[in-house]
Amino acid sequence: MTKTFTPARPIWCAGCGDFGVQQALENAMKNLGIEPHETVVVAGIGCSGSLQNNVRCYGYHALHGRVLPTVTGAKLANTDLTVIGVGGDGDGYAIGGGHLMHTLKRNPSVTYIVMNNGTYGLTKGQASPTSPNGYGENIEEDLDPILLGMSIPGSTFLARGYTGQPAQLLELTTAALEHAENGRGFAFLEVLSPCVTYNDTYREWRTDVYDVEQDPDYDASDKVAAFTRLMALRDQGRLPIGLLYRGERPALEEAALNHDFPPLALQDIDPSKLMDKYQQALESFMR
Amino acid sequence: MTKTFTPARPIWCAGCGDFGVQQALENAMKNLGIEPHETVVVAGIGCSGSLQNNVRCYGYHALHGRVLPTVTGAKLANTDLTVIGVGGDGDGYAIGGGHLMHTLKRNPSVTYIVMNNGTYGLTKGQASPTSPNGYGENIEEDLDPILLGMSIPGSTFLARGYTGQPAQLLELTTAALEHAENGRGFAFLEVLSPCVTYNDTYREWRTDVYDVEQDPDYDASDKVAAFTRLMALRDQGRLPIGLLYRGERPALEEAALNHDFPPLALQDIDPSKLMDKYQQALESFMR
Amino acid sequence: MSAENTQPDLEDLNVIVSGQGGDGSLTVVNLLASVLRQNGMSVYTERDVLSRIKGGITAATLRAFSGERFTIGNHIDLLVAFDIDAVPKNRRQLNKNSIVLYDNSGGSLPDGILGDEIRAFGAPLSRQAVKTFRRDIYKNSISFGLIGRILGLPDDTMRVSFESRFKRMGPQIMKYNLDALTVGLGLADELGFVAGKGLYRIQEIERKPHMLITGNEAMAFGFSVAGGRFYAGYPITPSTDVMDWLIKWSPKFGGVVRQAEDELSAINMAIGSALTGTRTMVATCGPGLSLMQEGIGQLGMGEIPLVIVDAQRGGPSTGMPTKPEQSDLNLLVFGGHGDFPRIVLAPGNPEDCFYLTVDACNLSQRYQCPVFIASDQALSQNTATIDPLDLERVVIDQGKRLDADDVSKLDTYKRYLFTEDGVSPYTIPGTPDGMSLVTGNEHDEFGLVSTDPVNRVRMVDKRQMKMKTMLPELPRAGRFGDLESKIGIIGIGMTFGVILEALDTLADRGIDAQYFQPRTLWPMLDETIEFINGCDVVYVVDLNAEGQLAGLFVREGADASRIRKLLHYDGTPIRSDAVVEFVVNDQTQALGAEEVA
Amino acid sequence: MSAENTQPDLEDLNVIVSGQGGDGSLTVVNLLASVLRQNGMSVYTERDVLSRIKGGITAATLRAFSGERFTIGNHIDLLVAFDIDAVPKNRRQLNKNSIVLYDNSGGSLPDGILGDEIRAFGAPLSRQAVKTFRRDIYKNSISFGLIGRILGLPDDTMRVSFESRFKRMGPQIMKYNLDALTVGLGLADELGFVAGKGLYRIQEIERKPHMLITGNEAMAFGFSVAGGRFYAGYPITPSTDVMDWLIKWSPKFGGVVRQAEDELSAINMAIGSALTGTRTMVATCGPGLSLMQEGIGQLGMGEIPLVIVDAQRGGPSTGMPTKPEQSDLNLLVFGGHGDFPRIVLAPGNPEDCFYLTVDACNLSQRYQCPVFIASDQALSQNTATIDPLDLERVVIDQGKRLDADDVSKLDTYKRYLFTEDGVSPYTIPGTPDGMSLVTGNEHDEFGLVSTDPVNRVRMVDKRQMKMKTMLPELPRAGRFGDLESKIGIIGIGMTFGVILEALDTLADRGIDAQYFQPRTLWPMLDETIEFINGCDVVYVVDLNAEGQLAGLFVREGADASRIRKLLHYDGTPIRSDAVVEFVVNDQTQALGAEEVA
Ligand SMILES: Cc1ncc(C[n+]2csc(CCOP(=O)(O)OP(=O)(O)O)c2C)c(N)n1
Ligand SMILES: Cc1ncc(C[n+]2csc(CCOP(=O)(O)OP(=O)(O)O)c2C)c(N)n1
Ligand code: SF4
Ligand code: SF4
Ligand SMILES: [Mg+2]
Ligand SMILES: [Mg+2]
Repeated sequence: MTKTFTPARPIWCAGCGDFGVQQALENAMKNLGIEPHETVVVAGIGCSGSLQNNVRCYGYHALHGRVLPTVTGAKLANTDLTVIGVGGDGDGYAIGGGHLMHTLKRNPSVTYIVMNNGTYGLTKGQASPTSPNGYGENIEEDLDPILLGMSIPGSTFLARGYTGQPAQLLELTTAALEHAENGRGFAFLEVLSPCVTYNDTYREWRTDVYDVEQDPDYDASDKVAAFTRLMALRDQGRLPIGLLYRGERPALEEAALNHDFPPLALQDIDPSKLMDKYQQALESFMR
Repeated sequence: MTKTFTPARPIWCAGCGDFGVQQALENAMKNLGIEPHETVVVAGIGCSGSLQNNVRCYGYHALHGRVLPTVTGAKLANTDLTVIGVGGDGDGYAIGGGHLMHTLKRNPSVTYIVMNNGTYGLTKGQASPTSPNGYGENIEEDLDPILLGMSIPGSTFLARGYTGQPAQLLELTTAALEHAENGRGFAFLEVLSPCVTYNDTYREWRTDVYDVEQDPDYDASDKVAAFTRLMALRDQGRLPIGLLYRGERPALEEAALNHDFPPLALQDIDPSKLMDKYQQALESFMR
Repeated sequence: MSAENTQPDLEDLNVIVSGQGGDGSLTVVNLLASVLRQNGMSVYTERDVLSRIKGGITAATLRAFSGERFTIGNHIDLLVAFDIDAVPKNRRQLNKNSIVLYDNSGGSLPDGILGDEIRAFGAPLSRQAVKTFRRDIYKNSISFGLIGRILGLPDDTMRVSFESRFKRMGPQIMKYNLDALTVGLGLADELGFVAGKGLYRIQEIERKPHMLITGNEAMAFGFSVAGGRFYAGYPITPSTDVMDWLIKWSPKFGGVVRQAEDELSAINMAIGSALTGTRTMVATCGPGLSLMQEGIGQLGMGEIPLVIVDAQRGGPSTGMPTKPEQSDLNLLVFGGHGDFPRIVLAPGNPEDCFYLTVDACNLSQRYQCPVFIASDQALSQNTATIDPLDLERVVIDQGKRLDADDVSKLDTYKRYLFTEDGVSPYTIPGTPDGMSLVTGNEHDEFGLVSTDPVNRVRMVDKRQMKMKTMLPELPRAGRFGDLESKIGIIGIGMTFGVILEALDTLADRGIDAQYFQPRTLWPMLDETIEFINGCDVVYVVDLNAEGQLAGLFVREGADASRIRKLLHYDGTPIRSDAVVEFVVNDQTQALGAEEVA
Repeated sequence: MSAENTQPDLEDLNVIVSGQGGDGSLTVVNLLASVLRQNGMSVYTERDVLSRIKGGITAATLRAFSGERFTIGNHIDLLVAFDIDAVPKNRRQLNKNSIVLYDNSGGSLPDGILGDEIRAFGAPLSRQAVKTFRRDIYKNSISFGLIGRILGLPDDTMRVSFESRFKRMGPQIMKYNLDALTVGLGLADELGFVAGKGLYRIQEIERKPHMLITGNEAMAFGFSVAGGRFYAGYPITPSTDVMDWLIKWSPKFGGVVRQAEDELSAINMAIGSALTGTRTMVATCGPGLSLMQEGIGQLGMGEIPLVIVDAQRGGPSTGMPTKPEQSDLNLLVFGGHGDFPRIVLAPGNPEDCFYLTVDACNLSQRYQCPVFIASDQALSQNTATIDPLDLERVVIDQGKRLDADDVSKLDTYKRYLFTEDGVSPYTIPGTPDGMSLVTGNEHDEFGLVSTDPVNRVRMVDKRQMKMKTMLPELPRAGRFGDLESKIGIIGIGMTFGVILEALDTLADRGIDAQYFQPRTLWPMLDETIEFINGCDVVYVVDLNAEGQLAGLFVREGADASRIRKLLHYDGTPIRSDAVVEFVVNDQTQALGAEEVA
């Protein structure tokens, strides 16, 4: 077997939640039999944005905040690939916030895992969009990206996990990957992944999380009901986890591509293959 | 009186909704007695982004999509000013989408009026984030920025008007300006403003709009109830107009500024004025 | 030529149609272009619009000629004005032989607007349109009757071309337009423009097959034939036509076009696609290019291939969205923070646009770096007649791509392998055992983050080395005129056609110059510096205020004392007379100086 | 000096403390710095960290000296290694007089890692810390006992400084740390480092008042004293400290700091603030600068004043976030599409940072354009000792600002009035009858959109004119060394201190050179080109791979044949021996060549 890069040892602080995210991802991939060489992990910039170095598959370290356009492009260009985006809350909700909104709207069949630690870990603890009012210099209310996702028509999979509950996290990660693998669209999984160095929320979150999967009344297929419940939980200071919404909508690649052709990346682009069509285009200029 | 620029004649196509938006804005300003020289209108890029040229006050033509950071900076720098952002749906929801989310979250006391025509007017009719699925090449569901606003903690004023209902539009514009003038935070007013050239929706919208102010059951002070109702109306193909949500949260400038000082722009910055404090800072380096 | 027929053959005709935005000037010009093409002429058209949808004086200009020209001429033979304001606005381009036809529905042309020599004719175009058809827009077809008669087009030819043009729009519209043409012919009669007595003798020449195409279309087409399959864009004038053409055609070739939410998204979608090995392109202009700077640096560091079209417009900032300029050159060459390799190509006409885009696709994958195509509003949007493109010339070269077989033969696969030529072999995702890490951080050969100083230097050198090894393969300059002359002219993009015409005029006026058209701007080729330093004087036609093109040359070793900068940045397309005048003045001064010495 | 005391006075000491990220190397260095400062020494500290929070070998280096130096020395006197890996990593900087102190808790230093001459001592720092205090981090304070003894610090001095340092942290922590110090002194006894028998004779010199400050802090402070009141930023190494300092201090001056959601937002918030007349600044580095390009062009076109700090780091793209480089120069000078005026200043030490930031604030409002401050990671983050800044020197000049009174005296107020110097008077919103339109589109004098070619040329020329009229006011170069010498050296930013030290060494080695420190990079000043063309040879210390600084000079008229580029881009801070070696080699070769000829 040809030797390629040896996955790196994680560079996270001992106790960082991101270890758990990586583990869940690797296990979910294994369980689903997703081939490493058919997988691309696209990571943002941040502590979280080093996960791709640690996993055996194709990896790409994107620009800060640009995970989502990148995975969208990669998926459209080669629908045979399993495309997974990972990154931090700063990466995904601050600088990348606009892309999140538009990717939810577009619904490409990719998985996106945000390691939400409510801080900018790598740049040493500034407030992120999910930092609570009062964290450091922060004077803004914390954003709930799942609520945001509920407000975007087109969103099809919204979930939240917690690294303190690894079994559920594995399930959610698996479900997210499956959603995307099955061409059902964009699987957005936020993981509460504490930063022990700058925002050690393990204790808080342990008591704050609220597992909707334990709640028989929670209906993850009804956006309005889910939104209502999530808002109520928020008011109670609870952090809902579990599969929070799943819906149906044609995936982007379904609607966008010409399915008479193989995936773009795999087409034989020798001009002779399509010479008649090129000729037709040429003639359109001759009229 | 010193002569300054003569407001331009609008360059919009005859029948463009933006005429109505301008009129409402000018009248609202007049009604509220807002002084032109204490007002800055910051406009985006697009057909809508020429409004500032037509109004007598300070005007700034921002970069495409950057109206909201600009007005935030202007307001923080001089809280004495009335700061009004205007722009299009492409400007505000596509390239500017991330800023919208964060400005709602921040809640600066500025007014933001989006002339939503469901298209990119100035660049000749491409789909915008609010274009319906099927408009031109569009294969995405249309975004509802008001719903988005509901999902953002910190939002305090969400309204939608329609140029086909000018009386209400004037009221809503007035209410938005008042919200900001009274330091209650960010007043977001989306106006359905048809583009007669590329997306002539006058007829459609006339029947689709649903005035919540006529609905005694509509509670604009309850986010969850409002969200629920708006989602239901959306399913019915209706376009809710009126004051859709109003809430309370400290405005950004309240929380961010040191109120022992006058507005930043009006401070006397001669170093002698604060020499003791500068000296103190200097000494902090001498320890 | 018989005595009674003093009409010359039509050899070079310049017509401008101007009015309020929305008046349909472009329609008239397009119609005229298609008629004249039927008659075997080459045509070149230009539009002058405003960054607004309706209103303001806009214009469309057509040049028809029997040879090959890629520019509008220095003066206008016929000005058609749908709005009286269009007359003074275009006066500068008229000369004593010019004819003005204007819509006098709103009144006659005030005295003194035109010199006495210029013949001006008023006709109630709009009034007739509204009266007869209840729609102002029919003034276009009405005007056409007058225009045809003035030029000498047989009435039948006009009718036939109307029929073929409006066929697709249904019988009703066809009828109205033919009727409008008849109204126009009637007005022509009234004004004494009799059939067969026009300005020119228009003969049916045999029509050679040719294409009428813009630079934007040619780039989009070239990209497609070169196997380009993913295009991400965000609308911006004057680049949007690239997207428009691809939206229409790319799916037929199996490709896809995505309109992103902004340029940051566009270039990062493009990066995602490029990572899969798919040939990918974006097109934009200044504001978008500025927003893409971070992505461009990422291409450099990550060694990711991408073709980036910049259809330059008046800057800085939002500037003048519809006006031609070449003031992004510095940004193209020096943009992005840090040092990284890049290629900047500069086509001069649509044919060049096509083939250079093909080259760009190949170079981007061979050298795994961003390849820019520096166009400008005029080159991108003006239509020109070119010989049919030779699709057989298109050869695909994806560089050092490894497939599964290749990989299986390796002991170790390293995405950023140190090699002598600086180019590392690459796999695409999906290739078994070809896993790699691609990153914008400094990295080791495997793509793992590294700040080791020794590795750092080797990696930087490896990337910079590509700029050297690519040199022999980069597109060479076009050379025109008297190749022995010590008087050189340099210009790129839209100035190509302008300088070629200037060469002819200069030759007529006794100055034999040569034109060097650099087709690779960066890395700077030796041939360019050698050309400059081998001339006595080189006129650099620089469509910007700062002399950006000349600045590049000097930085790279050109002798500044030989360079004269012709800076043009008023937002109008430069014409050949500006070049001629500049050269002649300078040469005369030089002569003068010599005589004194 | 008595016979029994062979200890030299402490004149120049370089100590590196290195370990795993999180080991607290910086704490030890800071403590040492404060002790040595108490003893009247000047200090300079540098940190070498990785772009990760914990782990990997990082280091902090301290230089203490009796004179003035703005760089770390060429070799290290004492290496303190908390991790054995830190020893080989720093070996290159050791020489035969160096001492190594390492933590042997995990085992002894393998043989052969160091040359025989170098004295290495192991002590169980971590083991002792965990044993005694149950927390590894106390190894810092333990090590300090050893370090102090090695250097010759009296035990009492150490204790006193511990007391003052830990006072604020409560009695418990103070006690633990003092105990740890005692443990360290015990270990020192075991190793034979006896009190009073250290390397140096450390005398209490009279302590002159001075500041210990980084470039980032100095820029933030300069901005504040110059009346800067609005700062918008987005965290990015190595610029974040600017924001951190301002978060702490600016509110006390009535100012505000906003952390934006990204750099696009940051620069546009800044624009919003600047439009109100508030003095405004942003700080970032490469990736952020790339993202700000569109905003920067807007400043140019709209004539909006803003100060932009670029703390350059290893590029391109994400590059090497914590490493110094100067490879954004091209982007600073040529970034943004289109032609527009800008100023690029280049400070060389924290004092320079302070005063040039004040200048930047004034220039930005006088000339209504972006003013960049080109810093680099080392200049921005290293701490240096400087004389107390003279706050009285700070003078505010807001340029042609009109208040209500001024406006009322005008017939007409035009925001973009054509003036001879290119600078138009401006009002701020709130001024009655001072209404204006500010725009990124080309515009007429009132700010109304215009594409009129005549207006266009005048507007471009007006803006470009500012680049001329500002010339006399731009900060002039620093000149050092033998001002008659025909051997020149040029460098900016962190190379300031390096070149100054190199000058001394070169002089010692018989080469008298002069150092020209350009403090204005753009527009290029005549003095710079004249300096280069007046020398026989000029060594340009260019911290990038492409020779960006040299390229600028050549473009602007410098004779390329006189320039030798010393390119340094391995991510390490350059040291003076690299400069010395480069110059000496080149001079020797030149001499050799002359001898042959
Ligand atoms: C354009 C740009 N701006 C800023 C940075 C600096 N930066 C690196 S990581 C980061 C934020 C990290 O926060 P988050 O995404 O939450 O990741 P975490 O470290 O918490 O996992 C920032 C601002 C950058 N790399 N690029
Ligand atoms: C960075 C950048 N990208 C693209 C453009 C081109 N552009 C101008 S206006 C516009 C969209 C206009 O749409 P919208 O905001 O809805 O305004 P409307 O014209 O419909 O009022 C675009 C894409 C630009 N000016 N700047
Ligand atoms: S700083 Fe926080 S987010 Fe980063 S590795 Fe450490 S614990 Fe994890
Ligand atoms: S194109 Fe549409 S949006 Fe623009 S001015 Fe005309 S009607 Fe209004
Ligand atoms: Mg985070
Ligand atoms: Mg719109």
